Parts: sequence; C-alpha cells; structure tokens
Amino acid sequence: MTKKAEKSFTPTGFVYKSTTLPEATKKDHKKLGLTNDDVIALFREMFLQRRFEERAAQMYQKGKFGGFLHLYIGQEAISSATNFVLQDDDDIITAYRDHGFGLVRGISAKAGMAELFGKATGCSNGKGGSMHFFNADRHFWGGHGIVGAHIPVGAGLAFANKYLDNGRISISFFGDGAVDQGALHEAFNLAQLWKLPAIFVVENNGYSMGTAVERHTAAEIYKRALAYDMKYEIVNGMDLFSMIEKLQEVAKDVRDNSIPYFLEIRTYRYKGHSMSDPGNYRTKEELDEFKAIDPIERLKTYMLDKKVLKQDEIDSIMDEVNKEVLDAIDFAEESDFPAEEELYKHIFSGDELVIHDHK
Amino acid sequence: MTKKAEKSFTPTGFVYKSTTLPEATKKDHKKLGLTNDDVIALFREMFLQRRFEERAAQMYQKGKFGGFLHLYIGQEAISSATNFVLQDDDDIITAYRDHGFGLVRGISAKAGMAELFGKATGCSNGKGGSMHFFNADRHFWGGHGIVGAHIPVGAGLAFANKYLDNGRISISFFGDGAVDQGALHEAFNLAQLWKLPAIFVVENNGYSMGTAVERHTAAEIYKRALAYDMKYEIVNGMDLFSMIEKLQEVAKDVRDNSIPYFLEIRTYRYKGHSMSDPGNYRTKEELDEFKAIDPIERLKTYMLDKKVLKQDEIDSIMDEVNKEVLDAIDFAEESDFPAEEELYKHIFSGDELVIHDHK
Amino acid sequence: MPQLQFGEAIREAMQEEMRRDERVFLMGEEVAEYDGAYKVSQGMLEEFGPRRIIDTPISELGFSGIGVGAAMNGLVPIVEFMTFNFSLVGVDQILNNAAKIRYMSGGQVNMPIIFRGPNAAAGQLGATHSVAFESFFSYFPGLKVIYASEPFDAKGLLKSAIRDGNPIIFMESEQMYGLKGEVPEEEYLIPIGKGKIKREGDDVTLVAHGKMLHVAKQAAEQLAKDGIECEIIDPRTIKPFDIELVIESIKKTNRCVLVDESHPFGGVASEVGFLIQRDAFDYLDAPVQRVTLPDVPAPFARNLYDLWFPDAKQIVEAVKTVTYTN
Amino acid sequence: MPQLQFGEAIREAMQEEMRRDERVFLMGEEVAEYDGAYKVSQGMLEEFGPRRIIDTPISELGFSGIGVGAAMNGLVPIVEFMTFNFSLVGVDQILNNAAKIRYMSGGQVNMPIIFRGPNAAAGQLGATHSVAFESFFSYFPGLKVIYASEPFDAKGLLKSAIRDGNPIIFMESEQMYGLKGEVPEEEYLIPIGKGKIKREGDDVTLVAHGKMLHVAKQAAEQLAKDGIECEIIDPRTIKPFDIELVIESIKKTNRCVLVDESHPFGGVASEVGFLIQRDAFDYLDAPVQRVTLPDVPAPFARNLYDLWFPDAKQIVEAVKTVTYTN
Ligand SMILES: Cc1ncc(C[n+]2csc(CCOP(=O)(O)OP(=O)(O)O)c2C)c(N)n1
Ligand SMILES: Cc1ncc(C[n+]2csc(CCOP(=O)(O)OP(=O)(O)O)c2C)c(N)n1
Ligand SMILES: [Mg+2]
Ligand SMILES: [Mg+2]
Repeated sequence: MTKKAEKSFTPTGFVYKSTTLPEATKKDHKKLGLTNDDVIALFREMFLQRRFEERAAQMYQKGKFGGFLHLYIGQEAISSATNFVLQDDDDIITAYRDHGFGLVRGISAKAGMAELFGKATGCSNGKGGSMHFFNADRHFWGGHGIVGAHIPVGAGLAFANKYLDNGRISISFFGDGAVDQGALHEAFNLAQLWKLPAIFVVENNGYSMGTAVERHTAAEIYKRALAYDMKYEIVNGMDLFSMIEKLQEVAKDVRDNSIPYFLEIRTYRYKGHSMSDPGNYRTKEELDEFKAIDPIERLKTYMLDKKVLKQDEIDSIMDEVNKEVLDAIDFAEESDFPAEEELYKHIFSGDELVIHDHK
Repeated sequence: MTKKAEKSFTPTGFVYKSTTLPEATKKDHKKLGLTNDDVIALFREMFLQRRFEERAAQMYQKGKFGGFLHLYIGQEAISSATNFVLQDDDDIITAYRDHGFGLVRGISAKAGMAELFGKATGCSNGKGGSMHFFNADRHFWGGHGIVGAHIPVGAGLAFANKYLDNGRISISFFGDGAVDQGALHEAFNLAQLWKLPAIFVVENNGYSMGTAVERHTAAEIYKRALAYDMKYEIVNGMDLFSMIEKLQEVAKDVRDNSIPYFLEIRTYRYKGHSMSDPGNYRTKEELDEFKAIDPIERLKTYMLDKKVLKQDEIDSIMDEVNKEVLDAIDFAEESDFPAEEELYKHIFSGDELVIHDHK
Repeated sequence: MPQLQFGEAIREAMQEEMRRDERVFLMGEEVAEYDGAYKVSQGMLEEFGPRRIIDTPISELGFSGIGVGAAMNGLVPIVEFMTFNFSLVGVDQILNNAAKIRYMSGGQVNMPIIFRGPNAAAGQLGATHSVAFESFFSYFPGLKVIYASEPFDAKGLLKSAIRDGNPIIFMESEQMYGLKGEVPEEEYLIPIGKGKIKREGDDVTLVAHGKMLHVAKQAAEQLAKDGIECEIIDPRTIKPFDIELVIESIKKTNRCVLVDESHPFGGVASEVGFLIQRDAFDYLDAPVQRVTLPDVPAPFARNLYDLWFPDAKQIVEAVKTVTYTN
Repeated sequence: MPQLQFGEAIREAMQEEMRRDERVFLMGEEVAEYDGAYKVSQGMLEEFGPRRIIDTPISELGFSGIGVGAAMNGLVPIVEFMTFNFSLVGVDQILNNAAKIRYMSGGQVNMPIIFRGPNAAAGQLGATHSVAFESFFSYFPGLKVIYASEPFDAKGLLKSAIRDGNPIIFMESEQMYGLKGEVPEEEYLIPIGKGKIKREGDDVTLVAHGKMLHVAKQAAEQLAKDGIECEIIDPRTIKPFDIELVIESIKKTNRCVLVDESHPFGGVASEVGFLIQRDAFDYLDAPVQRVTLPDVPAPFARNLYDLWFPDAKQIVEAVKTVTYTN
C-alpha cells in the first residue's frame, strides 16, 4: 500500500503489488491451432532465452564484458508468442531489453553472445552491445536505448508497409516507463490518424527501473488508447497461450483493416533492472508470487500434463540448449574483436569515409 | 465532408465543419453572480481586445511593424471570462495568440501596441513582439512561440503553487494543434500523478494553421483526459456566460482539491492564422455561421435585451475604446526604440554581462 | 538558361526525384493542401497525391521518428520542418536515431532520409524562431549537413542528397526562397562536400554560406572600390566541409574572414577557424577573424535586430583588420 | 582537510543549499526512493522528504518544463538528468524556454534553474549514451555551462550555481563520482567563469576540463620525464569561458594543446582554439592542436572504445607536435 503525503508529489512509500494479471486463457494448444511440435519448439525457444541470459549474467559477473546488461528473464513468453504468431516478414522493434526478441528472430546464441562480448562475430559486429541487437534481414530492427524513442520508429516501419501495400504489419515493444514519454503520444496520434498497421505493446513489468508503475504513471496504462479511439486489450504475459491467443486476433485485425492496436501486457522481470540493481524496491512476496507462475515452468507442467513430452525428453532439450549456450560462450571468447578500421565503418553507406578531421 | 483515400495518410479534401459547439448556458448574469457593472466591464474589455487587434492589423498592413501577427479575434470571451473568474494572483500562460490575455491581465493598449511596434515602452520592452507579451507582476507569464512547449511550463506554475501551498492555481491555454505535441502528454501525466492545481485549456478553433482539426488529431480532443483519469469538460467558447459558468465550477474544484482539469473550449478565429494566411482552407458558410454567434455582438444584444445598457451607452463605450486604441497607436509611434545597449541586457539576471565574445 | 527562384529549385529537385523513384515521399506541416507554409511544395499534392505528399500534425518528434522507421524499412522520406527551430522538439530522433542506428547495427540498417526546411534568422521573428542550426547538427557524427545559398546549388545538392542513401540535414532560408538564379534545364547533380569559389580575388579569403554568401558579396563589392579584392568561398556543404578549398585560397591570399550567421560559441566559423590556423599557420599574415551573430538571443525590435544580424559593414571591418588597413 | 568523493561533494552542495533556502528542491528519475541512479542523492529523501526530493517518471520534456514553470513562479529547481544524453528528448525546454524567456520578456521573468547530471562517455555504453554536450549547450545564448573535474570545484561551483539565479547546465561524470579530493569543512563558493591553473609549467599550455583534466595530468607526468613541463588549465566553467587565463599562460609557453572529450566539429576545443589564434597569434610558436574524440559515434567493443576515447598518449603526441620534438 502506498502512503500518500498530500503536500508532496510522487506518491512515496512501499508499493506492495505493482501489477495484476488478467486470467490466463482456458484454451489448450490444439484449440489455438498449435501442433505438439509447435509447443515443443516454443518451449525450447523460451528456455534458450532464459539460459542464454543466465549465462550472460555469469559472464558479466566474471568481467568478460562491460557496458549495460538488462535481462528479459520472466518475460520470454512475450517474445516467443510474437514470433510464433507473426509472419516472418512482419517488423519487430523493441527497447534495450532485447536479447529475447533477437534470439527468436534468428540471432543465434553464438552471434548474441559474441555481441555481448563486443566481438566482430556479434549480431551487430560488436558495435551495438547488449542494448543494440539487430537482425535486419529477419525484420528485427533492434534494440534501442533511449526510452520511448523507438515507438515512433515502430510506427514508421508500419508506415512503410502501408505505403508499399505489402501486407506486412509492425509490432513495437516498450516498457511501462516509456509510456510517460511524449513519443508515445505522438506516435499513437499519428498511427490512428493515418491508420497504420501497427501493434504497440507495453510490457508492463511493474517497474520502471526502481519506480513502481503506480508511482510513475497516472491511471491504468491501457487507457492511453482511449485518448485516440484506438483499440486495446490487456493480456497475461506470463502465459504463452494467452499471449498467442490475443496476438492471433489482434494481428489479424491490424493486418486486415490497417489499424493500430494497443496491447498492455502484464508481466514481470525477475532480475534487477540492470546488473547493478539489487531490486530493493520490491518485496520478496511479490517476486515469489510471479515466480510461481513462471511461463517456462508452466509450459513444462502443461507439456507433462498433456503428454506432449515426458520428463526425460524435456531434460534432454534443456541439456541441448545448455550446451548450445556454452558453445556460444566459447565462440564469443574465441572470436576476435573488430578490426581497428571498423571504428570508422558503417557511419554512412557507401565506400566513402565521411568523417570530420579531429586532429 | 472529408473524402478518405484508403491508401493515403492524412485524410484530404474539404472539411465542411471543423468545430461543433455545445449549447450555451441558459443562466443569466445575475444567476452567475455578475452585477450589471461586471457585464459592462466585460463587454468593454472584450471590445478592447477586438478593436486593439483590428487596428493592429491595419498598422501591420501599413508596414508600421514586422514579424508575425496572430489575431485572437473571435475568441475574446475566453480571455475575459478567465480573468473575471480567476483570482488576480492565479497564473495564466498562453501561446503566441496572446494579445487578448495580455490586455485582460493589465497590459494597457499603449504598452501592447508599443510592443507590436518593437518600442522600449512595450510590455516586454520591445524585445518580445507580438508573440511574447508578458506581465509577470500580474501573473501573466506570456506569450510562447513553440507550439505546445508552454504546457509543461503551465504545469510548473501550478507545481510552485502547490509546493508553496499558497492557494493559487494556474491555467494554461493552447491551440488544437498543440494537442498533438508530446509536451501535452507529459504535462498531463505529471499533473495528474502529482495532483497539480492546474487547468489545461485547449482553445479548439477548428484549425491548426490550415489544417482542420479532424485532419490533424485522432478522436475528439477532450478524450485526451481519459488517458489519465483526468476530469474534463467541453465548453462553448463563443458565449461569455457559458465560459464563466464552467470556469467558476472548475476553478473551485481545482483549487479546493488540488487536481488538474482539462477543458476543451470550442471556438473560432475569424481571421487567418497569421497576417499572411488568406484562409482558403475553409468555407465562407462556416465563417458566416460563427460570425452569426459572435461573442461581442451577442453580449451587446443581451445587454440591450436585459436593459443593462442602452444603445447610445454602448456606442459611447465603443467610442471610448476606439479612442483608447488610437491613442495607443500614437503612443507606440512616438515611443523610442530600445537603446542599443538593451540588446545585451536581460539575458541573465544581475548586472554582470555574460556574453561570449563574437569577434 | 532559365531563371528559377530558390524555392522553385527545391521543388524541382523534389519533383524530379519523386518521378524517378517511387520510394521518395514528402511529409511535413502544411506541405500538401496548403501548398507549403512558404509555397515550396506548391502543386505537388496535385501531381503526386495524398499518399506521397503528406500533411502532418504539429508532431515533429512523431513524424521525424516515423520518417526514420520508414527509411529503415525501404522508403526515402523527405521530412520538412516548417523551420529548423521546431526540429528541437523532435531532435532526439535525428541525433540518436537517424544518425546512429546504422552504426549501432554494424551497418545492417540503411537510413536514407532528408530533413529539410528554413534555418537561421528571417527577420523579426523573435528569439525562438531565429536560430542557425548548422554547427549543432554537424557536431554529431552520422549526419551530412548542406546549406545552399543559390538556386543552382540548392537543386543539384538536394537531388544528390535524396540519392545519397544517408541521413541529411538540408537547410534553406525563408528569406531566400524568392531569390532568382540560373538553373539549367538538363538534369545535373552536385557532389556533397565540394565548395565553390563564388568570386576570385587575391587579397583576402571570405568564407560564407547560406544567406551570408550574399552579404559577403556586398562587402566584397564595397571593398573592391578600395582596391581590396576578396576571394569568396561558399562551402555549400557544412559537413563534410571542403577545408582543402579554403586552405588553397589562403595560401594565395594569406588572410581570412569567416562569415557565419550562427552564434559564435562552437559555430561553423570557430571550427573552420581552428582548422585554418592548424593547417595554414605558416601562410597566415594575420589571425583569422570571424563575423557572426552576437551571443544574444534574437531581439524583436527592428533596430536591435539590425544591430544583431551580421551585415556587410562588419565584414568590411573584419577584412580591414586582417589586411591591417584600419 | 576531509576527503570527499565527487558525488558526495555534489550531494553536500545540494544539501547545504536546501537547508539554507526552502525554495530549492531536487527532482529527477530515481533521485528519491532509489537514492539516485548513481547514489548522488543518497539520504536526501530522508532528510528533506518527498515534497522536496521528487522521483519523476521518464519524462524529461515534462519535468524540465515543470522546472521552468516552477523557476518562473518562485522556486529554485535542481533538475537531474540520469545522464545528459536523455536531456535530448526534453532539450527544447532548456534551449527555447529556460534560456530565452527572460530575454523575450524584457527582463520580467526570473529563471533560477539548474540542470545537472552525468555528461560524456562513461565506458562501453554505446552510441546513444556517450555524448559530450558542453559545446552544444554553450552555443545557445542564455545558459551558463559548468563542468567540474574535482570534488572541491564541483561543490563550490554547484553552490554558486544554485544561488546564481539563472539557468545553468552543471555537468558531472558517472566515472568520476568516486573520485576523491580535499573539500574544506567550512562553507565556500567558487565564482562561475573562473578557470584555475592545476599544474604550472613553462613549455606548453594544456587546457582540459571534466574527465580530460585527469588524462591531461597523466600526460603531463609522462612529458615531465622527457623534460617537457606542461601548464594545465582547467577552465571549470565552459561558459563563460576564462579565455584570459589561457591567453596569459600561452604568452609564457607559446604553445597550446586543447583536450576535449567532445567530438571535434564545433566542440569546446575548436572555439577555444579559434579565440587563441585570434588573441595570441603573435605569441604562438606553433599552431594550436587539439585532442578530441573522433567524429564517430561511440562503439561498443572494448578495443574500439579504447581507440575512440582520448588518452594520454594522444596528448603526448600533440604536445610533441607543438613543441616540434617529434
Ligand atoms: C529518455 C531516457 N531517459 C532515461 C533513460 C534511463 N533509463 C533506461 S531504462 C529506464 C527504465 C525504463 O523502464 P521501463 O520502460 O519500464 O522498461 P523495463 O526496464 O522495465 O523493461 C531508464 C530510466 C533512458 N535510457 N532514456
Ligand atoms: C513546435 C512547432 N512547430 C511548428 C510551429 C509553427 N506553427 C506556429 S502556429 C502553428 C499552428 C498552431 O495551431 P493551433 O495550436 O491550433 O493554434 P491557433 O493558431 O489555432 O491558435 C504552427 C504549425 C511552431 N511554432 N512550433
Ligand atoms: Mg518496466
Ligand atoms: Mg487552432
């Protein structure tokens, strides 16, 4: 409960519960059109994201690389559902908590890990780092560090799709903290005015760094859609099937009717904001509550219940993934740093080196 | 009617009617707590704004001064109602269409006209011009040229009032075009989160320069309030008494409860956006429709009907005002330009001249 | 050769490139139905329709960002700012996104986008509407900055800019839109980064771009009467800056005055002046001088404005200083 | 004298001024309950309460604008940016409102407001999180810009800034927050606009501010071994800039190297270099040289970052160039 000091500004004091989830869907995977193999592949992919980041955190703590490291752990159902539902050539963009989306969109564990290590073999040639995973060939447009600033860019991806009349849509992910940026408002107004085929998704994980959502934003976030007569939904982001169900509906609507859509996904990040954050602003109870509904554990139980896989099959997938990540670490370690001349490349397209003399 | 080209973006083609007014109040001035003298004073003040600007336009066309000139003609009920209802020490801020608010907040016709002429006797010492009327002593905080950028500043005026617990409130005016700026969104969120005693007012006059409101903004403007659970009202800005009625209610609520409030005032500007705009984007029918409900003419008729004044008394007030404005022109013409050293003054407070050498 | 106004030259460049390449489109405030706040895009809505000539709300942040996303995803946006002063509310999209995304992605992403519109002071428009932004944008790696002073240069450079495939700031001046000059009927391009000698002379080098080129020309004419012959170099592109051309000229004249309608601190003049003293130290017979705005916001009053804005007299004075003829 | 860390010195300055003047308050992201992203405001929520230590949403435009309005209406806001990179999304409030409203109102409005936070590169944070903004802000009339390099200077200058009554950009470095230095227990103020000689020497003048002061010191030590004695001037304030102090020094040393963690185009070094060649032309035995970042966005990879960031070696080289000892 928040104690509000009437003469003060931001409500201060302890927030017991930052996010409340809507109920998960009751439909099983068959109803949603998923085969057993789909479920297995999705499980593997979610677990790959999880394990990739657990290992990345270890490497960071060992001092293998520097910079920021923001972990997506807890939110993996969102990236996996998105990639599963959308067409391969639909456009995805996200913020700096981007490893998950990179991995589901074709960045290998090797290329991802090498990017964290700042190696030439990384998915952005070592020039972007953790916050700037890109895979443009697979329509994954990054990895962006200025909070909220990629929301209009995501609208722009949709703008191009509408202009080119190519049947593609864009989906843009951002945190609850980004909702407070003017960029959201301008992008929403333009997207609705111009009827852009764009899904905007807030991954409301309850916190903007150390600030609980009710301490940084007025009213429920989904209400932002009301301002523009935009369609919206609230989704349970801890449950893969709920995500898939809603995204299927919404993606179809957006694609068929060329309209924007706002999704508030309620989710949770288990780790601190970045590696330097001990997360003292939240309770152990809250954390435990969300861990109890972990999307990966839940899917495991589901697969066992529905006899999609047996325990030993699950274990062997997990071993395989674990090995894939360990190999990725070796790969990253052994890869070379970018050549020195790389410093000056990729500022502009073309061969010409257009940089101003700094002597 | 707007023809919408499905594959295009901003709806294009003719917009027949840009704004629809809510009904005017049925209450008479006594019911609203106004004396006859109040009504007369308000009439005089509204007419002063009108005549001041008509003459200013003439002077501009004669080449007496340069820069921009944006006329408020048609919207005068808004400024007069505001000044009448609010306390003298409540804080007012507006955009570049600011002569009306300046005149109701203690800037004399002389100081106003001299400012347009860029003279040292102007209300901003000739340094601001038409867009930057200021009267800080009377809590009129300008006059701002970057669309939307003064909305957070208006929230900041309220922030100080809450911080100092001085019982004052702020009111910020901006055009329908400004609604599309991120500044509005950030200011609204903060004002609601921090419970700032701030009234935000959009003067929806149907056009942002040459763009009809439905061509530049998605959904009805008042709905912006829904995004933040902010209170709102729609007001008829062509009718003085409707304005007064609503502002009385709202100002009391904001002051008593320290909350923000959003007002969408529907109004109309009779002249072009600025002196260079012929206004070809709108129909004569629309213009005539609004001229038929001109707030000043309406008040005249009302005063005659209710026998507040007789025709000859009205005429003599108008003559007096006309003379006041003509005197102001003489005053402006005769005043000196600022002294050359004024160029370097008022950049910083204090005597010290802190400017970087430009040789 | 036909005479075109500056604004018409810009329009022709956009029209020709839009006819050539379906991916090119124009968006900005009042560019379509209103034919442009300064009529630069007159008739373009009629020719290209509302899919390609797009009126925007007053949402510089929003539509700049949409431009960035559209450029990444296969289009070539021309984003018009009513003036560059208003780009400030959306400038993060230019400085952090347009300028950096290609680099951060290790070269995966293309960013062919033009931001264009009037720059710098244009009369008594007051402090917020009068700023020169060329050094501001040049400071940031990842942008090319063009500021033409004559219709011929404007057309050829804008066409090159649209084809360049990179983020480009293209600056104009509302006060120059009516300026006439010869523009050939045949198609031509002007390379980005090449300055041009606009007047030859042996006594002193003047470097001036944008509106200041014309003020420098006036000053040169006055000085010629006193027997001082100025060489005037118009860099045309601020970034990359054609410093070689300037240095060559100084090797001949041994003296230089930089004319710049920016504020002084870190303006184009200070950068160019630094480079000259470094690269032509032994050729300089006098310190490089600059003529810029003072470090003062634009005042409204006519007399103060005239005092504030650089004029030919100041250039003449500066030339007399470097030629020790005072 | 007690030793304080840089971050502690800043905290003390804020605490002392907040105790002295009820109108002073602090707002920014994570400044209250989180004790500051870099712990600069640790304990301040406890001392001053949530009315005066205010957590904000990620709304740089909104809270900068609220700061401006609050300053106009009687308060003295200290607005913290988590880093100055993020000020870009709200920078219009600083450049058009904080810097200009007083002037446009003909002096009626007061604008006592501090914008502070970390500036420039701080390791492998990538292209959007590594920009040096001091010349950017200095370009605009109406702002004072301070960038201290040591705890003593930081405290005295921040206290002066809070009392100055004008809009001030106060820059820090997250990499320097832990840096220790002597800070007296008694209250003191340092005048804005006065540089300081941080090392005396006869052979060459080094001008360096912020983090670069420390790199310059390293270089000076290395050079001393070769018998080259550097005089190091820390301007401490970028605007107003204490050019007199620099010129005085050059009259003695006849040589100058400018060290600047900005990009080159229009950076502080180019401005100062311009002024020096203009005002000390006859005293210079060699062209002024600069050491800056290259004109390249910050790369992530460790090796490229190290190549990118100015180091003592580059300064040594530049000194050898100006002393012709290469
Ligand atoms: C404009 C801007 N302001 C501040 C920051 C610093 N910052 C980085 S992430 C972050 C919190 C964002 O929280 P949220 O949007 O909820 O995303 P999450 O971290 O929860 O995924 C902040 C304040 C930034 N990167 N950009
Ligand atoms: C950020 C910004 N963009 C563009 C402009 C140019 N401009 C000045 S007024 C205006 C139209 C504003 O319309 P509205 O807000 O409806 O106010 P009205 O003129 O109707 O009073 C435009 C586009 C500006 N001053 N600031
Ligand atoms: Mg969050
Ligand atoms: Mg309007």
